[in-house]
Amino acid sequence: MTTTPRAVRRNSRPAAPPDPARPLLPASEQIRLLDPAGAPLPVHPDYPAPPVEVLVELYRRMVLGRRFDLQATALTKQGRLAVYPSARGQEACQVGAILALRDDDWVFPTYRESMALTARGIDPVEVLTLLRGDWHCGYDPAVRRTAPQCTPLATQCVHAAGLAHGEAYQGRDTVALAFLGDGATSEGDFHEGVNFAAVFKAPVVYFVQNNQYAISVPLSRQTAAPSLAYKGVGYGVPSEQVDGNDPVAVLAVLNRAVAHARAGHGPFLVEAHTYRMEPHTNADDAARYRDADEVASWQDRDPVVRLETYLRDRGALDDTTVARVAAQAEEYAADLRERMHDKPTVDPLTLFDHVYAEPTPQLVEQRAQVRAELAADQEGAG
Amino acid sequence: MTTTPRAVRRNSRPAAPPDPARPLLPASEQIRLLDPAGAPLPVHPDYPAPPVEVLVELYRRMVLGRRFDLQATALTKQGRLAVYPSARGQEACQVGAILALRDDDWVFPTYRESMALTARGIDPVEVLTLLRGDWHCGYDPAVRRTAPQCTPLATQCVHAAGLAHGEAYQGRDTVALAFLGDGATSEGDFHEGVNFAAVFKAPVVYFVQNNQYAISVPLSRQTAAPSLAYKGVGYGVPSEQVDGNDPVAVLAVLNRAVAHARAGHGPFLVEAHTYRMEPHTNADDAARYRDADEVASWQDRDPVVRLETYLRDRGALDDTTVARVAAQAEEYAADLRERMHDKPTVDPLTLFDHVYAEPTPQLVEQRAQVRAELAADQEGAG
Amino acid sequence: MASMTMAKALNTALADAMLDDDRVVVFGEDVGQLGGVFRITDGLAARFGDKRCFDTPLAEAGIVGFAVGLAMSGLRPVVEMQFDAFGYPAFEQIASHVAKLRNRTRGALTAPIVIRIPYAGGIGGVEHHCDSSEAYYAHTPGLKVVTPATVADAYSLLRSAIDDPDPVVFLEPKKLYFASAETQLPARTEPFGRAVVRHQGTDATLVAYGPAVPVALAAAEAAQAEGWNLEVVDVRTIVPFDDDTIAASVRKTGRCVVVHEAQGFAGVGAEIAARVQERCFHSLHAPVLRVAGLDIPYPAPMLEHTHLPSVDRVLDAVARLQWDDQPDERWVAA
Amino acid sequence: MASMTMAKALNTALADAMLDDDRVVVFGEDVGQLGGVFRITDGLAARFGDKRCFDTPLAEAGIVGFAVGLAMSGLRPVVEMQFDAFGYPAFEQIASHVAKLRNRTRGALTAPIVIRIPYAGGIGGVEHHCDSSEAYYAHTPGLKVVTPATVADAYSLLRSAIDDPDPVVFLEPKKLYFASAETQLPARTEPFGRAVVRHQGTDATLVAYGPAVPVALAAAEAAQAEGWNLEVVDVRTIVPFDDDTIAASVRKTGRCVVVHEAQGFAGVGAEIAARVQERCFHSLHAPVLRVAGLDIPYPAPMLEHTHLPSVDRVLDAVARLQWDDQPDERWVAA
Ligand SMILES: Cc1ncc(C[n+]2csc(CCOP(=O)(O)OP(=O)(O)O)c2C)c(N)n1
Ligand SMILES: Cc1ncc(C[n+]2csc(CCOP(=O)(O)OP(=O)(O)O)c2C)c(N)n1
Ligand SMILES: [Mg+2]
Ligand SMILES: [Mg+2]
Repeated sequence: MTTTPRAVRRNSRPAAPPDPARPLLPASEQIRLLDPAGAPLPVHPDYPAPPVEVLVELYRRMVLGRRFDLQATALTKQGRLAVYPSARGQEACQVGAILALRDDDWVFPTYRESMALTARGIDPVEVLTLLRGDWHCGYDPAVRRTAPQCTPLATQCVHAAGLAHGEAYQGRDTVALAFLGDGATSEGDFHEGVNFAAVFKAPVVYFVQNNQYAISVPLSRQTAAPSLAYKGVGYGVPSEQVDGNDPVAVLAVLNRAVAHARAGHGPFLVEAHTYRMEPHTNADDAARYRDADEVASWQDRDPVVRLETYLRDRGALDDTTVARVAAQAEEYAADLRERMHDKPTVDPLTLFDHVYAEPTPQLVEQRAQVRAELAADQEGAG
Repeated sequence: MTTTPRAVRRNSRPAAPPDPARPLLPASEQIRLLDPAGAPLPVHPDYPAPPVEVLVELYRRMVLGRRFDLQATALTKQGRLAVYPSARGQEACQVGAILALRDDDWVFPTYRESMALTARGIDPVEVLTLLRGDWHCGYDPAVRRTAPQCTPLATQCVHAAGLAHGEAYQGRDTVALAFLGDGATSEGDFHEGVNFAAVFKAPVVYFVQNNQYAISVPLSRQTAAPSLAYKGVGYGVPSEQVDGNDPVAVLAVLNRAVAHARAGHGPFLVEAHTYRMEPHTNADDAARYRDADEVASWQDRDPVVRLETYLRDRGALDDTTVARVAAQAEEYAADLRERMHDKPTVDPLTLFDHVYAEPTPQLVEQRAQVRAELAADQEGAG
Repeated sequence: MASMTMAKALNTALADAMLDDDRVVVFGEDVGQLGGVFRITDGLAARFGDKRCFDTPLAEAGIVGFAVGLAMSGLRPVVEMQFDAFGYPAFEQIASHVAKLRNRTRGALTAPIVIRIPYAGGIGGVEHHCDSSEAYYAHTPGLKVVTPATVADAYSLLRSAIDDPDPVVFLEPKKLYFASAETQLPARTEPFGRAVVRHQGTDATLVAYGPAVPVALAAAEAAQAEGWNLEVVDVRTIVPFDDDTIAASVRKTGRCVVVHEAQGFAGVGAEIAARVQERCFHSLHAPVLRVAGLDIPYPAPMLEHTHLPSVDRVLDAVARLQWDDQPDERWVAA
Repeated sequence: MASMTMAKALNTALADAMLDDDRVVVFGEDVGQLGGVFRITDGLAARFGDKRCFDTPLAEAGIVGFAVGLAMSGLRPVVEMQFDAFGYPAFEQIASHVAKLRNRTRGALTAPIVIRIPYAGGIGGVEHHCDSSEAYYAHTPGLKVVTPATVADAYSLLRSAIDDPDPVVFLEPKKLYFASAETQLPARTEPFGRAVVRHQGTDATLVAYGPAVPVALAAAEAAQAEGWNLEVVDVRTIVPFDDDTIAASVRKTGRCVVVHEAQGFAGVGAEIAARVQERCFHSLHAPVLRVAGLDIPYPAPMLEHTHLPSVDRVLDAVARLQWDDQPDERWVAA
């Protein structure tokens, strides 16, 4: 029915110019520098392996992190924590991210990043304050350059963009790293945050730990994309996907991402394919939505074992060091156990201290009322 | 410092499999079937030109649309409309989208889609109700299968996903087309809407009219992406970019997008590069943010002229038809002028009629009060 | 009659509604295979198929906006916001679309959507998991706002919500999910727009809703020891609001305390107090007082008991109802 | 003294604040080169550079969340939501982050952010452009909520807001933008937390804020003809709220009508009425009445005058303040 004029048929279309998207797209397969058993793969031209002493330190903190995580789960069973979202299995991501940063860089963690926070050197008791329930944030975020653990999903993506832009605006070369999960990428705030960072060329690394589930919801319900890393190009943001259980690759890719951001090239998006070995939190029943086989299959890619194998094979780790690290981890856990033993006391009147810099007259009134109630209670009790 | 074991060096990395993103990415250049002057370009293998009789109808409705748009602007100057956001220059997009759809498909327009609505055959007076200010939506959206014009930017992207999924769920092969602007792509609801559509494989065409500005804000402040069409791949949604002032290409690309959606392959994202010849609305002062040269340069790509040239060159349009269409347009405008002459009367008590199916006791009370006030006013006046 | 939790009653209401009406679809985060983090949708996906009860991508504006679209196609969406503060990302969709669709289109399109929200505190939840967000919705014309306090109401009000031609924000008091009562389902209690006297009394009226109702009832119990005979009214549906039942009670008792968990300032309690004093001015022997959450962000678990209205705090308010006061002399002179 | 519009006063306040404090940055949609759709940021980009006053991508949660991050880096962001209903997409960022950052971190991080919102109606705007959204913010602990009614206050309150260590939702009554008054800048009026008596009177108190203040003043004017001498109090800062000034006025007059544009149900007027009757119970000769917007979505331009509080509606309410009524006999018997 359509008739095409002859002149047209004769012409041929000009060759397309190189696709501007190419440099932004991730590799079509996960970057991997170790095989699942921990044997090294061929050198990757874009991702040189980090120095071995850094990898040993990565190993050390991963072991400590895992021990901390187990301890926190145990504390939950003993009723010392209200709730605990374990990150067991994600040690490479959580610790790798911290090692890719300077101490004066900023971290934007979620509720799941307890291991990242301990790897950052934050007192584990302060890390657990939120989950123990004595206050919302236990550490000093300004001093630790670590935002309070974020619960409203993906909202931190925008904060990271703002912080990074603010730092750059003030002439500082700070990088911000925002952690998020696979589920959180579906939220509008992820979109807005990455886009703001891209438009303002803010030095942010968006680090998606794709642990395959958002509570019970599998990745296939979050996205139809070939992989989450393909979201970057839509913002003009270079992206990469990495085997999140390969500690060497995670650190290598994040090193590049951080360097990119620090050099003023704007944000970088990294997706790490990993797995949450435990339920979403201790309150979750993972048997309802995934089977033991799946969990077991990831056990074979354990990031701690993998790194240990690699370092041993390279002669960078021996029984003595492994034992020393294990002992350190035990000590760390024992200290935590000890210090978490007693329920902390919190003065109810502090509820009024930080709503505003100065309490409003209404809060002054309410404070007086609560004070009177407490006094009456004590009298009643006394 | 990094030492790489020998074994590794010897291996070479396996060849990467074909990139799964490839089929989702847009062409790196806008699809164009006519050159700026209206001469046909070589046939495009993926985008056959629509039948010529459809193109003549496209031309007719574009001429009517433009005349309507001019009339609406004139009505604003005369104070008959509170405000009018002109779409002059975007006729190919607005009318092309409608011609790509069946009457029983659903359209999700924004405030700027007046020409699309008239092209859909909706009474122009009803199209202008929102802007005249007698009610929020003048037409019957259920009958016209056209959502009320959406002002909160990008929110309609999610509605379209839901509607399309609901139709498919009920066994109907309806397609939903959601209009949005370049600015709206920055909103979280765009992200969430496209993602929902992708995950549920809902038959939606997201049609971005990238007219280069969101009010005063140029595209460079909305995105750092090579083009907005690159957002699709991050959702697993195939995408295309098209010259939005090439009516033949717009219709060809949208035809493919609609066919894709109708065939059950899920959503499709189309970005049309176009230009808003007028200020954002009559209340805007575009001289504050763009210069006359820029506007003039787009004048040369006028979609109506371009299509007319093409159709004349093909012998599908002659002076008689052109004159007949022009006369139709004048008649259309005159009728609109006439019917918009009188200020409509709206009964204030209708304010209470549609808040709920049945008014709450509180509304019944307030209604009685207003009724009493109106009676008192009349008495006072009488 | 069997003992049943509110959670089970809600779950049964959803199942019964799905059975009765093909158009009902249930979706949200984790509501499918997991059955919801509170198990309110437990078994629905298995029973009705994963097309009628399904998980969505993790995006609340998406969930609510998707419901708007589904409603436009003729379905009856029931969606879950996983926790109160996670309804906030959907606020624009709720306030600008769900609430207004009928009005914008003069009834041509409607949004018979139920937005279920586990809300309020008392369960030791971490921040953002314990907000009482009812006032945001109650202040938004076009929404109905409902919150059950009993097991039977949980069932019946949810059925009514799903049947309702208008959007309903259905607020489920988390701390009552696992409270149980002897209940025979399908129970049908009073319709929307009717408050219910849960405890008869003569001396003062306690007006409460949702999680505050058990507190008010406990206070009424405790007050008996102090010689006060308190009436307790359960509001049930904040919108539409039942002025008659509440005003009748206050006219009878002459005194009123409103109790809710949400921070007091500009809360629903303010509306109730304002309405009561408007309607019962000459019957009031004392100002209408409010016992509400403090005007602070919801506290960490270890401090929530200080924040929440307690029996003691309610009794303190009752004690302040000017039992001995003389009226203003200007009154007497008038 | 020169005649000056509120728009100009706000613009000058921004410029002066930027001049005084390097940390102040201004951003939002169209606030840069265009100077904002209401021209409140006119000239700032040219004067202070497009790094200090700039346009962002079109995303309100993004704008507010970006401000949170900038504040964490030590800056003082002043952002604009282009219209009231377009603040809703940012609701989660506002309620869960801006309002709570200080409290969550025990003051280690703060959010001294000003969120400017042109709000309310009366300008013939289409839907979603005329909402009175103050109650949503006022109900959220951690936010301050301010709305000027005079040109001098516009300047002074905005300066105070920018200087304030806490987040301020700064609501600018659109319909007053181009109202002008003789004003000498830099004017400094009363600080946050102080209501101001704008018209002295003895018979009844009208409490109003923002766009309702001129209505209340006009009503006071008109009332004189009917022999009523009305006092008008301008609330100015809804949070923190000035109980003392308002209670003092009502204790003096014995009668009170609260006036605002927002829909009445669970609005700020309810809070004011509840507070006034709590504090002034024995001084009140009549219930506190409210004149508010109807409980409907904001109407289309041609019907907005029916919705909005008018002088007549205020006078009707004043007339209903039971000037002749006898008190309840139980009162007299007490
Ligand atoms: C805005 C918002 N919606 C819902 C929730 C409830 N919620 C907490 S964690 C979670 C799943 C998150 O999944 P993902 O982003 O993949 O992170 P992961 O827990 O797997 O680390 C959900 C739905 C929330 N915290 N915030
Ligand atoms: C959520 C929201 N924020 C802000 C606005 C105000 N506003 C109306 S149109 C507009 C620009 C939209 O630009 P674009 O999406 O490119 O569409 P165009 O007007 O160019 O067709 C803005 C900011 C709005 N309507 N909704
Ligand atoms: Mg996950
Ligand atoms: Mg545009």
